[in-house]
Amino acid sequence: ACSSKDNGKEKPAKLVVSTWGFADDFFRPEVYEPFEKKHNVEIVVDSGNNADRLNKVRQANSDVDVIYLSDYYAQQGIDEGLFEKVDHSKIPNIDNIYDKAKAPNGAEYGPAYTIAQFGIAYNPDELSKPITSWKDLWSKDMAGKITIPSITSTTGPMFLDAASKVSGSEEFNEDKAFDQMKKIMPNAVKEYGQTSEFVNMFSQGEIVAGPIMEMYFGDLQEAVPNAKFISPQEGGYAVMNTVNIVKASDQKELAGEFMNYILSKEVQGKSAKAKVDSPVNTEVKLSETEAKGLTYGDDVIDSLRVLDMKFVNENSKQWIDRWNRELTH
Amino acid sequence: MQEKNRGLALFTFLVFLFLLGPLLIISVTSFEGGNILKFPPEEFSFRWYENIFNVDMFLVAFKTSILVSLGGNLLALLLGVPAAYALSRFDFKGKSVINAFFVSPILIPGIVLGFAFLRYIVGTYQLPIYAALFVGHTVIMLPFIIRVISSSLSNFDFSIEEAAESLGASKLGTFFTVVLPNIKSGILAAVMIAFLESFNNVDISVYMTGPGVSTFPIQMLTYVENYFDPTISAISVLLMFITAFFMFIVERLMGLSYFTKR
Amino acid sequence: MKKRYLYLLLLPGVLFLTIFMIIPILMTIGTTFFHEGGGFSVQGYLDFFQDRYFIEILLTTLRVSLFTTIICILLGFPAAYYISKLKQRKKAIMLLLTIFPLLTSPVVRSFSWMVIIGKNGVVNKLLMGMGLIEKPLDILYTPTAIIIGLVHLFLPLIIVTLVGVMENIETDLLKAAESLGASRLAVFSKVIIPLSVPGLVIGSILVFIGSFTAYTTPALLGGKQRVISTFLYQNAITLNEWQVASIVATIMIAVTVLIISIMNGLAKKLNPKG
Amino acid sequence: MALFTLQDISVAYNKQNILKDFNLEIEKGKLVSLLGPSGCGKTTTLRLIAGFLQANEGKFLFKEKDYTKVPVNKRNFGFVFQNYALFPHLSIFDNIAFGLRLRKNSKSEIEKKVMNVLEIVNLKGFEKRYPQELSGGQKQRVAIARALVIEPDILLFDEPLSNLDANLRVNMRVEIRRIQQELGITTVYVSHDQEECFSISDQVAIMNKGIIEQLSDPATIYKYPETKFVADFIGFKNFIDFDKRTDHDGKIELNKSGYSFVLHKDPQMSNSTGKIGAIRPDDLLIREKDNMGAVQENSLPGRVKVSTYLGRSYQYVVETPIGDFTVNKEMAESYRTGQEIILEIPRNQMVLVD
Amino acid sequence: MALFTLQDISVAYNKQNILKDFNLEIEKGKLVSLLGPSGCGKTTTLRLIAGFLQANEGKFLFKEKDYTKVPVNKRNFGFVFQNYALFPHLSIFDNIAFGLRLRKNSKSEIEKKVMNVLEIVNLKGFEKRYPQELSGGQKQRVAIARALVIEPDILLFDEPLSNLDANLRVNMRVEIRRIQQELGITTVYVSHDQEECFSISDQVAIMNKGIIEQLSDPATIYKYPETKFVADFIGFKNFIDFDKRTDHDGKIELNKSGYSFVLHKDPQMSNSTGKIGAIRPDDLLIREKDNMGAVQENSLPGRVKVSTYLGRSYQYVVETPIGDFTVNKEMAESYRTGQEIILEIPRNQMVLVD
Ligand SMILES: Nc1ncnc2c1ncn2[C@@H]1O[C@H](COP(=O)(O)OP(=O)(O)OP(=O)(O)O)[C@@H](O)[C@H]1O
Ligand SMILES: Nc1ncnc2c1ncn2[C@@H]1O[C@H](COP(=O)(O)OP(=O)(O)OP(=O)(O)O)[C@@H](O)[C@H]1O
Ligand SMILES: NCCCCNCCCN
Ligand SMILES: [Mg+2]
Ligand SMILES: [Mg+2]
Repeated sequence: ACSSKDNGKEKPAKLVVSTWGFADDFFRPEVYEPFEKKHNVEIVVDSGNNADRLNKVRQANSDVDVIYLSDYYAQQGIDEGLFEKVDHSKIPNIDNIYDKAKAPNGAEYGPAYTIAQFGIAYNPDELSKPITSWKDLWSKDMAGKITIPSITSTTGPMFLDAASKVSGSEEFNEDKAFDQMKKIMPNAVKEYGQTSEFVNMFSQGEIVAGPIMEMYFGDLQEAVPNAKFISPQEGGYAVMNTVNIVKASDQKELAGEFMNYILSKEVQGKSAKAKVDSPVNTEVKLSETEAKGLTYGDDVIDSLRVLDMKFVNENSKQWIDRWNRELTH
Repeated sequence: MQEKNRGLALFTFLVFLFLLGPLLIISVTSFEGGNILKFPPEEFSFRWYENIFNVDMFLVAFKTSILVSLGGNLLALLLGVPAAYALSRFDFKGKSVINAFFVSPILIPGIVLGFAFLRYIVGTYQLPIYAALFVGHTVIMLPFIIRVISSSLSNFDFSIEEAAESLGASKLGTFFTVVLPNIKSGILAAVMIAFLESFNNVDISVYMTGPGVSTFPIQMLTYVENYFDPTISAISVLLMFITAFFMFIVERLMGLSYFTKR
Repeated sequence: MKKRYLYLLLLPGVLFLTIFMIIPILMTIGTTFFHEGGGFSVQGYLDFFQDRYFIEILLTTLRVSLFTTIICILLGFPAAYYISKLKQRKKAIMLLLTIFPLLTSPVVRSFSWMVIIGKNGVVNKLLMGMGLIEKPLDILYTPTAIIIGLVHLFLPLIIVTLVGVMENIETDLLKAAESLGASRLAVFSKVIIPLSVPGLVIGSILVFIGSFTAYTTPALLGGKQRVISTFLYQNAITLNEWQVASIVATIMIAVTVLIISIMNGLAKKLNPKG
Repeated sequence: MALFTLQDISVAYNKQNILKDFNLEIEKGKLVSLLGPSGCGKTTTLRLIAGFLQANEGKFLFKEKDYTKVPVNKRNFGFVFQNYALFPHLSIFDNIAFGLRLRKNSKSEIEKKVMNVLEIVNLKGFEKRYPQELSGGQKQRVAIARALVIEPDILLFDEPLSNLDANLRVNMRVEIRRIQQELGITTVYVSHDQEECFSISDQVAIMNKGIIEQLSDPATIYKYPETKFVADFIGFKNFIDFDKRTDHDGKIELNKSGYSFVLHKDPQMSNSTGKIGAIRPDDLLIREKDNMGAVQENSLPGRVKVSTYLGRSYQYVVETPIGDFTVNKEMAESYRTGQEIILEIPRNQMVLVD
Repeated sequence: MALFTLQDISVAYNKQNILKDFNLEIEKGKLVSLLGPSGCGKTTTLRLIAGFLQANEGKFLFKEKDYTKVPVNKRNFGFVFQNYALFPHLSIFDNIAFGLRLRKNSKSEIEKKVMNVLEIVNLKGFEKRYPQELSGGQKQRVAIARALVIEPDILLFDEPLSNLDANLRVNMRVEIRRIQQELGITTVYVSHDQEECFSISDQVAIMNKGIIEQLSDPATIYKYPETKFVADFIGFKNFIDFDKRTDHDGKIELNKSGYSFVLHKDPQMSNSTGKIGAIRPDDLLIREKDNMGAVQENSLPGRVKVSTYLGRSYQYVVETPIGDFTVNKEMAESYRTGQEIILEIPRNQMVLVD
């Protein structure tokens, strides 16, 4: 992230962006290059999954300036004091995004630049009646026919929360949630750690239903054209991907600019139209076809449940432990 | 082969069916036209092969991986072959300790090894990320090189080495002219195993990649975390082709026997 | 004279490993024996061994690894022997075919196994087609599936290693054994196996450790069953609990060392001069 | 009746014939030696009998049954390898016990038999060692012990004593012969040592380039070689290609370049029609030139060209008008190089071969 | 002046002494044989000279320089291995050319030298083969060729002809001797074949359990063994442990169980003080029992116990009042087992050893 000044001739500054490596062929020309030109900066990408990238930042010897993480991992970074506080007044575009997206991990830290819905996908051809509720996954008919997210994946805690709901508890109740989870285990052939596993199982007929993020639904339809995605009647969950500035960064100013830039109508619109990310900027307007497969529209966003990541993070260790002991035999 | 080996031949055939059958399925899926890895495939196309070359990070990471795996392999050979030789040729006190010492890198779960590397090689020793990656891969290749080569030296008739020396060959010369040619396939096995171990490695590389520096399998993992298309099938097939092509070149230049003891 | 050569040959490797592996690992492991405060303690380890859950996944993993190793030997040994007896050209081709599977990503490989042993997979379709079974067999997402996947992963390793060793066995020894009345099986068990012990040992060690620490294959082909590396991975990566992860790792190392010394002991019995 | 028979056997490596139309019949309990120059196919013949090698053509009969395709381990034939082929991973005891264990002998039986055979090969006290810790000759003896101990139907020896010193060689061959006869084990024995072959064998086969040139009892071969090759091989170093042969009653007259020689006509030699005379260096007589002008019957004038000390005797190369002759002479009288001498061919020591 | 010297050498394997206080000095251009029973340390001695083995004690001097620690490849000594040790991955040509290539000979030179030495060992036409495709004897000859071709300073032969037939053996040993003398290559030669050792050597060392019992020129060893071991080893099979020895002028009188014997006192034997008489089977005389009651001087009554055919001669084991004797007798007259005979010890054929 430091600008090197050898050879007398000034080289452009370097901004290191840590991200998933998803849709690089879109981001590079459509997002990074315009920014590079405008700010005479070179954007270098460090790609990988949430956990691995966060670990490298933890070890404090990476050059990362800006880091994309799901809210669950962002919270860990925040709790460990790895990220710089963000002055929202310096990020004017924040004002234009959904309220839910403004401060997923608290007002002092980075916003979500996209929100995805976590709901249920299923294959109606293999089921006698349609799925409408989280509860339906507990049905006896589903024995050996579904998969559920692993507790260590981003959506794992969300599903645990759904279990708590299904158990009848209004507030999250850990014990009830786990009792309910025990009941669903005979239905699950396995837990999935990566969405690709879900997609593979679904397309090969190993499973006929399961909880999954909406952004992957298009892929499921490729394999099973009749597949359906629903927001369960109890409500889907909001998976929020955030941006944060790393404390060790020496390009905080520029990082702020970048954060503002990716929330802009222009960038948000482009990525929505390319079906890369669902927009959070409310100024972005999409036609019905453009919105297909995206989590879009005030109603949808409003209906989504949001987990308190601080609470999740404080409890995740215990949840994982209980999950391991009580559910995996 | 005589008839008495027929049972064995059949057995071997079945083993290879087991080994290669899945590859056939993978190859078939790589030609799927749709966006999803599927079997049996429904359409036919080459688009996922094209896709490999459209993904920038694959190309860069592939180069890095090849450099690191080959370079590390070379360094591991330089360090490991002398050690393997010493361990097979001489009897000395503490040999079993040294033996255990050299296999120790494979005893340690990769994640932990990677973490330790990140903390000390990148952290404390302050090695640049590229160098650290290189060193880390050498460490994990070394045990394969040493153990595989020394096991192939275990039935070696060392008297021909004395013969070579008495004819005027130096120790080093003897090694290159009479030992090496007779354990070629052992060396080859070692190099292949080590290369693949390094080339496919995820656990360690994951910690030793950084901005702009990443390895091929890491990029593949990253890719499959986000896409479900047959690109990785196509990559697998392509890798097999590259290997086959490389072997073909070697065979043209030196004959396939290059890979085996006479 | 001899001594000097010995040191010269061993020193570079020993130094390299010491600096770049032993020291980092010892420092990492070392931390598991200290309290947060700083005093020496083995409490972390005691906790683990009193935990039924942990013991259970340890045993499961051991079982899977041992089965994998045994199956790899049973399949790999005869195949390696067959290959080692082939003429050069054929042998080279076979060796090549052996390593091909190693070039495929674990993800696609497990996909292909899903296609083979899955509910709608080739095996089940075949068996149902022949009327041997009514309902599809549950193979995928069981420990059996993990073992199949691991065998597929590691079989090439053991074959390639064994071929290297077997090539150097003098054929007259086999003939001598036959002339003394040894059947092919006896030649195999009494001469070839003992003389292949060095390769067998290293091959088995590689397979065993590989299976014991494997993450991706159990994660993809296994069902809800945990293996020890999943546990380690959760602690290290997801929970950032390096203290716990290092303890688990240390236990894993201890277990592998134990298993390896048992294997070495067996090997000594088979071939005292190996 | 033959215990086993090789019938019209042909063997080829890389299309090059090693044995061609090879026939050999051996009776039960007999010891037959194969004797012949390096590379003539002796080892090949043994390997064929053992079953290590499949003939391209021909049959192998054992007890009148076709054994051509019977696998090695079903044959119960013992083989002593030219290069020992000891199991490097087994101690000497275990090497020898190998065959017994396969035959399910009891532990005490094995112990007894192994110790007994170790005694025979003079290696008591070595049972715990490993092959790598033995000298060449010691290894060879272990190889013999290993084959003997299983009391095989046929014993095949490939130069089993080649690395032993003279004393041990004699002891071992006496032992081998004793055991062979006691147990009545039919044996094929390859050795390049003629004395060994002659002393140990019931029959000797002289091989040349993949065929048997002569197969007879040792005394016959020794005395009446039938071909020039055989004669040469068993020590008839001197050959005279006579111009003329005239058979008389009881004797044969031979001429060469004006010199004439007379031979006793031996009944066993009567079939021979050859006119190449062959005589051993030991059988030629040499004496100082007596100053008589004429040379006596069966004698030739000569001059000592080379003289070599052989331990027991001196060897002279003598130049004569009809060629050079090699003569051995016990030490007592020694001739100088260059000395003129008289060479005599005794009447009953020369054979005629084709 | 000695070309090389082994000085007070000790060698041990696993703390067991194989050579102890071993001394040997060899002059330039000489060929010295080591002869001794299996396992006595011959190969060990050669390996020591070659540098494959480091002595626990003692020095190795070459041209008066301390060579004890000079590495093998700097010694330029040729070694012919007992087990050949051919390079399995190289053709016969390349095996032989190996040393020449290291010596940077030109291609044409190599071609010439290799072909030349192949001619000598009688293996022309085999240059393209690989070791696995040769017979035992052929391999052995390649091993010899490989060592010869580099014209080494010292040639070390470990039973180089053990797998060759008699003819080839003689030819090869003549060749080895010729080349050795022509090029003046100092040579140490291990063989168990006495005739070979005697015919080829300038000096013969008889070894026993890691020491040299006697080192002399062949004729001396042959005629005047100094110890019972040496005598036995070189064929003095019959020993009489006399009760009494009385030295007279020019003769020695010996007594055993009432029988008395007289020996010529040979000047070379004058140092000997032993009273064990030793005589070769070939030197004993045997004749039919003449019906005289008394036995003549140097004679013993006896009875044929065993009779063996040896090709050239018959061997009899004769039972006498002072023990069994082994006697060889040319074929002509043959005695039956059980026959009573008279055994005579010629006056000048017995030696006395310690
Ligand atoms: N590696 C070893 N370990 C233990 N003892 C050994 C070893 N090598 C040789 N010996 C012993 O050393 C002694 C001398 O061996 P050496 O090979 O020199 O005998 P040799 O005279 O060449 O015999 P041969 O004529 O049988 O070849 C033998 O008794 C042998 O058993
Ligand atoms: N694998 C092979 N390929 C080609 N030729 C071979 C092979 N093995 C043996 N030969 C040839 O076959 C011939 C006979 O070999 P064999 O081993 O039977 O000879 P031998 O009579 O035992 O000789 P020796 O006394 O030297 O051991 C030799 O000329 C040899 O070169
Ligand atoms: N052996 C460890 C392999 C690590 C694979 N990473 C998977 C990432 C899951 N989120
Ligand atoms: Mg042979
Ligand atoms: Mg020896």
